[in-house]
Amino acid sequence: MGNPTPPANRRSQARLGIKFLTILGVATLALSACGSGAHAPGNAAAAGSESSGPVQGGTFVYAEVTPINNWQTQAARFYEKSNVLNSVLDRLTYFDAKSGKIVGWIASDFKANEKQTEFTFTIRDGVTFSDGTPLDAAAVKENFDALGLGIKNAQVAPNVDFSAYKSSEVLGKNQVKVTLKTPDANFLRATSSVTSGLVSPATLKLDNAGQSAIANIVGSGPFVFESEKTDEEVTFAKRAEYKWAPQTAANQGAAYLDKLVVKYLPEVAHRAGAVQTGQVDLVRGLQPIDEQAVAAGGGQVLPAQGVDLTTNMAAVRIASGKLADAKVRQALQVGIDRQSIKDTVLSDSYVIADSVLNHAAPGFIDLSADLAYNPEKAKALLDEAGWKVGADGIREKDGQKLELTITSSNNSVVIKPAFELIEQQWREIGVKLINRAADNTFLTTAMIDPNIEFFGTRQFAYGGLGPVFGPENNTQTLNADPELNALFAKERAATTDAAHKELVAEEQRQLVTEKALSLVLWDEVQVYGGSSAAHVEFTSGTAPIFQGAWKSGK
Amino acid sequence: MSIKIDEPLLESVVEPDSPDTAGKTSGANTATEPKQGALRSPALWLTVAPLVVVIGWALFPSLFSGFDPITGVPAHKLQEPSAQHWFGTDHLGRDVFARVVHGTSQTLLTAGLAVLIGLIAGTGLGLLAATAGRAADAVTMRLIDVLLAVPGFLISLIIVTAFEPGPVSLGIGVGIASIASFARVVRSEVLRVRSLDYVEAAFMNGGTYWSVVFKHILPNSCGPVLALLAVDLGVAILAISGLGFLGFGSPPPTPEWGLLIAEGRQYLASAWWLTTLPGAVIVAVVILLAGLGRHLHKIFKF
Amino acid sequence: MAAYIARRIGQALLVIWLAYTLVFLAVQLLPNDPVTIFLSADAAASPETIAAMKAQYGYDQPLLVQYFSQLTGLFRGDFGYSLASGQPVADRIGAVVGSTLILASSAFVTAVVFALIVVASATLIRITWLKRLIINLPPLFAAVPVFWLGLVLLQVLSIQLGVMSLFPDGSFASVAVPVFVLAIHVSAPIAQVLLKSTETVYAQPFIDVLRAKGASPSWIFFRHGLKNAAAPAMTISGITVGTLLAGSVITETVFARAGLGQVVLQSVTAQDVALVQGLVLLTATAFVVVNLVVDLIYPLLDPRILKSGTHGAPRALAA
Amino acid sequence: MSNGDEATTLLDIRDLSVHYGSGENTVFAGIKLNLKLKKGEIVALVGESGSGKSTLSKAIIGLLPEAARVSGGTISLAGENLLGLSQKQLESIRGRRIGMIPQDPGASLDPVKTIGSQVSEVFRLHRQGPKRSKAELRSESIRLLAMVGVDRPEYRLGQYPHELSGGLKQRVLIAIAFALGPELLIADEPTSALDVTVQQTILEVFTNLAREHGTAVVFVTHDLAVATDIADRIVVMQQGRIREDRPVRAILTAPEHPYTAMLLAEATPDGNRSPDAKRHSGAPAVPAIEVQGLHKVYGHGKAEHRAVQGVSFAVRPGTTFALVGESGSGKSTTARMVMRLLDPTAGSVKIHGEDVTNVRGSGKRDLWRGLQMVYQNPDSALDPRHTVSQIVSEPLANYKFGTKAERALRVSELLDSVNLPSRMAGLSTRELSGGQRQRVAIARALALGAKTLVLDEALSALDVLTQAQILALLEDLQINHGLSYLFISHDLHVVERISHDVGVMRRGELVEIGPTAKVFGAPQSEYTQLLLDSNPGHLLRELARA
Repeated sequence: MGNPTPPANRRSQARLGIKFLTILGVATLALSACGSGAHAPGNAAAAGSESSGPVQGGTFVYAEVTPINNWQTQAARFYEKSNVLNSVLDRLTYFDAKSGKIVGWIASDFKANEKQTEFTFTIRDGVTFSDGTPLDAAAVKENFDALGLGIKNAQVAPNVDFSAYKSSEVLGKNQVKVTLKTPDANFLRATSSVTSGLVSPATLKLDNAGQSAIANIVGSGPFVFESEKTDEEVTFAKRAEYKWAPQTAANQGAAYLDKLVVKYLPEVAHRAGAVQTGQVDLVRGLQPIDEQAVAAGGGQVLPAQGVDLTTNMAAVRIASGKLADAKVRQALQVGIDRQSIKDTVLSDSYVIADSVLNHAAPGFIDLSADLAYNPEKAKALLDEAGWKVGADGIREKDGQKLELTITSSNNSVVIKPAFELIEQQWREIGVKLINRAADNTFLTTAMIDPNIEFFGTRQFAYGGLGPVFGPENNTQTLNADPELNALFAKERAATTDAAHKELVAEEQRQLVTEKALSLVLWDEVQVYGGSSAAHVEFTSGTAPIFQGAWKSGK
Repeated sequence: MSIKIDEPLLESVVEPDSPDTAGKTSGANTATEPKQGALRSPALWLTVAPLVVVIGWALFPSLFSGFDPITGVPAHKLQEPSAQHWFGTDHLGRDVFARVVHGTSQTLLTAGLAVLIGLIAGTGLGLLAATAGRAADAVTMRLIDVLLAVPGFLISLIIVTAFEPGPVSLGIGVGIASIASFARVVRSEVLRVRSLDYVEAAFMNGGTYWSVVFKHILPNSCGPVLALLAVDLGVAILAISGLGFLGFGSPPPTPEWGLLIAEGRQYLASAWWLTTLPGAVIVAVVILLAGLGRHLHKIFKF
Repeated sequence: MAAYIARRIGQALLVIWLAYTLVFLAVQLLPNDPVTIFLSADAAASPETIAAMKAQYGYDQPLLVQYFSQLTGLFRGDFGYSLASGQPVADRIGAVVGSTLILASSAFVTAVVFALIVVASATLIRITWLKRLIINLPPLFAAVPVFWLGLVLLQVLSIQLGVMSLFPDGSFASVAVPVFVLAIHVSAPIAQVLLKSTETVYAQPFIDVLRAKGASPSWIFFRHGLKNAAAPAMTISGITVGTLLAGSVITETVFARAGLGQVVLQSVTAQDVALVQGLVLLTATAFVVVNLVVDLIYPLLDPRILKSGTHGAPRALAA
Repeated sequence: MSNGDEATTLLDIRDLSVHYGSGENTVFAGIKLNLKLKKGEIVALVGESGSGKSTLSKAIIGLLPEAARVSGGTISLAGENLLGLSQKQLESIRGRRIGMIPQDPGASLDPVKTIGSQVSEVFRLHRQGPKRSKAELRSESIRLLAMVGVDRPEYRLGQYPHELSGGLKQRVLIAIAFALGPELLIADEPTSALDVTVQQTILEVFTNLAREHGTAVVFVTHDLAVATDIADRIVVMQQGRIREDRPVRAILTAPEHPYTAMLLAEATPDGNRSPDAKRHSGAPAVPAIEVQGLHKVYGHGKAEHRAVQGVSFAVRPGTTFALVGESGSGKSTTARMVMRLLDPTAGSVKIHGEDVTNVRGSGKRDLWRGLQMVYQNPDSALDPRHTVSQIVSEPLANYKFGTKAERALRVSELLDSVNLPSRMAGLSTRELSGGQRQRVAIARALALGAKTLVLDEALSALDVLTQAQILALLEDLQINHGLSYLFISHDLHVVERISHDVGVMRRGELVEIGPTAKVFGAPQSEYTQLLLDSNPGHLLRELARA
C-alpha cells in the first residue's frame, strides 16, 4: 500500500509510543530474543563483525516511509516521527530494558514519594539547548507545565501521559518537584518517552503552527535541525558539544556522523533497491520478499526487535455481538495457521508469537500448545457456540453471518498480506473476514469503533499488560471484558516481583486462551535495510540510534 | 479523471455561410457505405472479439480458469508464469490469471456503475442544457463547470472515504467525475440534432416534446455518446486502479483489476508478473474500448 | 469585449463559489469531524477536551454558521486551519504548491509538445503503417496507468541502471522522469482531440485550395492546419487542469515528491476538512483562471469567435 | 473536333481510369477518359453528381482523395506526364501552371488568416526571382484584388474571410488562381454556391480573365445552361464515362447521346410549359394562404435586422405561388412565418380563411394537419434512423390515426401516390436516392391529408433530371388532390415551369407580384429584370427562340 497517510499512523503508533517510548542502545538484548537465520541477525548487525572502532564523520541517509508534517513534539506518537525526534530531543529519564529500570539522562537523579504523587528530579549541569538556552530546572518546569496543562495559546492539548499532573515547582538551583493529582506509578516512565522530549522554552512560546515546524523544534539532543524540503527531506547536523547521553549509552559524546538526512520512500518495492544501490544507508519497512535480495546484494537486513512491545495481534472487540462468546474467539485463535503465515508472508526475521508478550519480555509464558493450528477444533467450537455453516459456507446464527472486520494501520508491511492469509484460513472454518488492514482511511474511524471486531496492532508494554489493556487507555479491545480489569488493576498494584510475574502470566493466559481477546500472531519486529557501510543500532522500541551510528569506509 | 476525446469541434460552432444551394444531395447509396463498411471492417472484429472474450470472463469465469481466485496454495507462492500458471502466482500462492478472470465481473460492474452514473446524470444534464431554454442552459453549464473545476479525483476520494470502499462507492465516486464529459457531449450532440430539419418536421407532424426527444433527438445523438461510453469505461477502470494505488480500493481478497496491479506493484522488484501481466490486460482492454469507441462513432455517424 | 470579459469573470467567481459550497456539503458526508479524528490519537482525550477544541475551531457551530463564517474568512484571506499538520491551510498548501506547479506546468508543456509531435507526424508521414502506429500512440498513452509507468521507470532507471535517484534530488533525471510520466498521461487527450480536429480541418475545402496553390504538406500543416485545429485542443487543454492534479497526486506519490498530491491524500485520509476545502478552492480557482485565459486566447486563434460571440461562442466551444 | 494541332495542345489526357476501394468494393469513378485542351480553350465538364466530372478535374491537378487510385492512363501538360512527377515537382506546378477555383467559396479560404496573407501566399510559395519585400507583395495583392473587381482592395487585405460575402470570397479565390498567370485553370462548380446575380458577375470576371490571359479552363458544372454560356466545348459525362465531347453549338443543335438530349431538354426554356395562370380563377375561392403586411425584425437597436418587410400575397387554392429571390431576400423567413414556425413581428397569416397568426400549442398542431412543409434537403429532413414506413406513418401515429393495419394501408397508399414502390416501406432512408427521399418527405407531408404545402427550396438539392421528375410529381399531385403550393425557390427556370403566380423578393420586400407569364414575360421591376438577365442559358434561350 502506498502509505502517505500519517494522521492515521499517528493513531496506531500513538498506541505504540503512547506510554514509554524509550531509547535502548542495547543490541545484545535483541539478539538473544531473535531466532534469526540466514542473514545478519540482531539489532546491531554490523557492529559485531567489525573489529575496528567507529569512524568519525559522514552523512547518513535514512529513509522513512512517509513524510511528517506536524512535528509538534507532544504528538510524537508514531514511528516516522519518533524515529527522527529520538535524535533531536533528550528526556529526563531513560528506560533501560536490560535492567527493566529507569535510569538517569537529563535528570541525573530522581525520586518519588511513597504514594507516587510527588516526583523530584535533579537536573544535570551544563546541558544546553541548541539555541544556547540552558536546560535548567526552570526550563524543565516550563516543559512540565506544557506537558501537563497543555499550551492554550498554541492549541496544544495536555499530553495524555500526564493526565494526573497538577503542578511543578523549582527547588533550589537544579531541582524540580512535580505534584500529581492522583498517584501514578507510570509517571516516571512517561518522562522517558519521546513525547515528553524536552524542548527549549522558546519553542514552547510558539503558536501551534510554529511548534509544528521541524525548524522550530529546539532540543538538546545529539542532532540539530539544519534544513528542510517540505514533504521531501529533513537534514540534521550533529551537535559537536553533545556530552549528555543516557547513562547506559555506549557513546557518551557527540554523534560520530556529521549529518543525518531523513528522506521518504513510500513505495515498498523501492526500499530494497534504495539500499542495494547505495542511495540510502538505512531504510525502514523492508518487506520479507526483498530481504534476500538485500542480503544477496551485500546489504544488511536489520530486524529491530520490538522488545518493548507486545506481539502483533488482532485485539478483539465484541460490541457487534458476533464475538461475544469466548468459544468463538477461541475457535478463531486456533483457526490461525501461524507457521503458514511465517512461511508464506513473513521471513526468518520474524518469530511466531507464543503469547501476547514477546519471547524476550520479562514474564513471557509459552502458550504455544494452546496456539497450535487446529481447524477441526475451531469448527467444533463454532458449532458449540451455535454458529452453523450457511449455504455460502459462511456460518450463521440468528440470521447473522459470521462476518468480521479487521482494521489496522499500514505501518507494518506484512500486516495486510498476513490477514489476507488469515482470511483464507478462516474461510475454511466458515468465518468471513473483511480485511481492511493497512487501510489508514478506514482506521481513522474504525479504531475507536467497538463494532469493528478486530484491531490489528502491537503496543508498548513495559512490565505488565495492565497499562495496555486496562480501562484507561484500552484502544485495543475497548474494554471488551470488564471482568479482566480487576486483574489488570491488581497486576499494576503488585508489590513483589514474584506476585507480579504470576499476575502477568495470568493476564497472558486470560487474554490468549481463556478469554481469547488477543489473537496473537508474531513478535513485533521492524525490519530495516542497511547498506554494507552502515553501522547502526536500535532501541528496544525499534528506533535507530543515530547518536551511536557510523559509516565505515567513509 | 481523464478527459474524453469526443469534444465537439470547431465546425459545430462557427456556422459556414449557407447559401441556398449548399450541399447537393449525392446520388444513390453513397451514404450507406460508411456504416456497412465499418461493420464489415476486420479492424472492428479484431476489436470486438477480445472484448467478447473479456465479457465471457465476466459471465463464466470458471470456464476460463480452473484455479480458485481467492484461495491460494501458500506453498506455491510467487511462482513465475508457466504453462500451469499463465500469469504466475501471487504472494499467497493464488493463480494470477484466475484472479484476473474472476476479477472481470467486479471490475466491469464497478466501472460500469461509474459509467452508468455518468451516462444517466450526464445525459439528463446535457439534454436539459440543450433543450430547456437559455436559463436552464446557463445554470447547467455552470454546474458542469463546477464538476470540472473540482477534480473528479478529489470527489472520488471523498466519496470513497465517506462510505465503505467497494464497488458501489468507487463506482459512484468515479461516476460523478465522468458526469461532466457526458453532459458536454450530450449537450453538443443534442444541439446539433435539434437544429436538423427532421426534428422540426417531427413537431409539425404532431410530435410532443418528449416524443421528439425520445424518438428522434436521443437516438440520433447516441453515436458520440456510445463512443464516449466505451472510452469512459476504460477511463473508469484506470481511475479505479489509481484509487487502488493510493490505498482507496476495495478490500482484499477482491480480485479487482485495478487493485491487482496496484497491489502487485509492491512486488515489482521481485515478482514482475504480479503487476505487469494484469497491467497488460488492463492496457489492452482500455485500448480496445477506445478502439470500440472510435468504431461506434463511425458506425453511428451519418 | 470588456463586457464579455466581465461576464466571464463573473461566471468564474460563481463557479468557484459553487465548487466551494458543493465540497463544503460533500465533506459533511465524511464519517467524523476532524477534531474527533485528530484527538482520537489520544485515547484518553476527554470529551471536554474534544468539545473545547471543537469550540476553538468552530466545529461545534450549526452548519450554516460554520459555512458563513468560513466563507467570510475567505475574504479576509483566512483559509482555516489544518488540524492534522498543525498549520494554517494557506501555509500548508503554500509550502508545496510551487513544487506541484512546476511539475504540472512542465508536464503540461511537454504534453502539448508530445501532442504536436504525434499530430504532426500523423498528418505528414506518408508511410501508412507508421502513420497508423503513431495515431494509436495516444490511446496507448491513455491506457497505461500513471503509477505503473512511474514505478517501472523508477525500478529500471534508478534501481537497475542507477541513472537516476529514487528521491527528488534536483538532478535533471529526477525532474524529467516525473514530468515525462505525467506528460504522457496528459498528452493523450490533447493529442486525441488535436488529431480529430485536424482531421475535421483537413476535410474542409480550403485545404484543397492550399494544395492547389502548390503548398507542401508541411506548409499546410504548420501554417494553416494547426492554427485552425488548435481551438478544440485549447479547450481540452484547459480542462486538463483536473487531470493534471489527479496525475500529480499519483506522480508525486510514486516519485516521493513534495506537492499538492501529498496534501490531497493527507487531507482526505485525515478528513482534514479545512484543508480539503482549501484545496478545492485552489484547484477550482486554477481551473477557472486557466479556462478564462483559454477563452481569451480563442479570438486570437480564430477571428470568427468575436464576431459570432454575442452569446458566448467560446462557451459553446467549451461545451 | 477536339483533335487540335499538337503544337497548341496544352492538356492531353489519355485513357485515364480512376477507382476507389479494392476487390469487390472497387468503384470506378473514371473509365478510359480521353480529353484534349488547346491553349486558351474553355471546356465545360457537364454531368450529374457521381458522373465522374469532379474526379477527372481533380485528377488533372493531382488532388484526388487519398482513397482514389489512378489505374491507368496519362495526363500530359504541355507534353509532360503529370502522373509521373514527384510530390515536389507537382507542388511547383500547382498554383503556378495549373490553378484551381473551388466550388464553395465559403469554406475555401483559411478562416483564421487574413485575405492579404492568403493572396500573397501564392507568391511566397512560388518564389520567382529575388525575394519580394512585404510592400511589393502588398501592392501586388492589391493589384490582383482590383483586377477581379474587389472594392476597397487595401482594406480587404486586413479582413478575414468571414467578413466577406460569398461573391467577394470567390473573387479573392479567382485572384489567387490567376496570380501567377497559369496555363490551365480547373474551375470546379465555381458558382454553384452563389446567387444567380452574383454568379453572373463572377462568371464574367472569370471568363474575361481567362480570355485575356489565354488560360485554358476546365470548367466543371452540373448546370448545362451555365456551361453553354461560357464554354467553347462541352464534355458530357455520365457514370464515369465521357458521353459526348463537342463544341457548344454542335451539342446544342444536335445532341448525339440520349443522355445529353435529356439534359438539354430539361435545361431548355419552354414558355408553353408554364401553367395556365387562369386555370381556377373562375370561382372566387378563399385563398389557401393569405399573408397580409408580414414583418419580421430580428434584434433591436443597432443590431436590428429587418428580414421581412410588409409582405402580402395570397395563394389561390389549387395553384402554385412561387416566392423567388436570392439568399437573404427573406423568402424562407416568410415561409417559416406562414408555417408558424416563426412569430411574425407584424402582419397576419390566414390559412383557408382562418387567421392563424396567433395560434399556439395545440392550435399549431391543428394547423399542421392541413398545412405541411417540404424541406430543401431530404437528407436532414428525414430521421436517418427510421424506415420509410416509420417516417410516413409518424404523423398518423402522432394523431392517432386508425389502427396499425389501417396505418400500414395508408402508408402504402401514400407511397403509391408519390410513385414509390411499396416494397420500399421497410427500407432505411439511407438506402434511397435523393429523389426518392424527397418523395418520402412529400408522402409524409400528405399523410394527414394536408391540402396546402410549403415547399422550401424543395428541388434545389436535387440533380436536374430528378428535379424534373419531382416537378412532374408535384404537378400530378396538385391536379389529382387539388393541392395548393407555396413554392420557395431561387431557381427561375423551375419557378417559371411550376408556378401560376410568382412574387419576387429582395431584401425582405416583395418587389413584384403577378401571374408567372406576365412577370417573366414583361417584368415591371428592375430587379426582376436583373434576375432574368442573370439567369444563365442565354445561348439556350437564343436557340429556343430561333
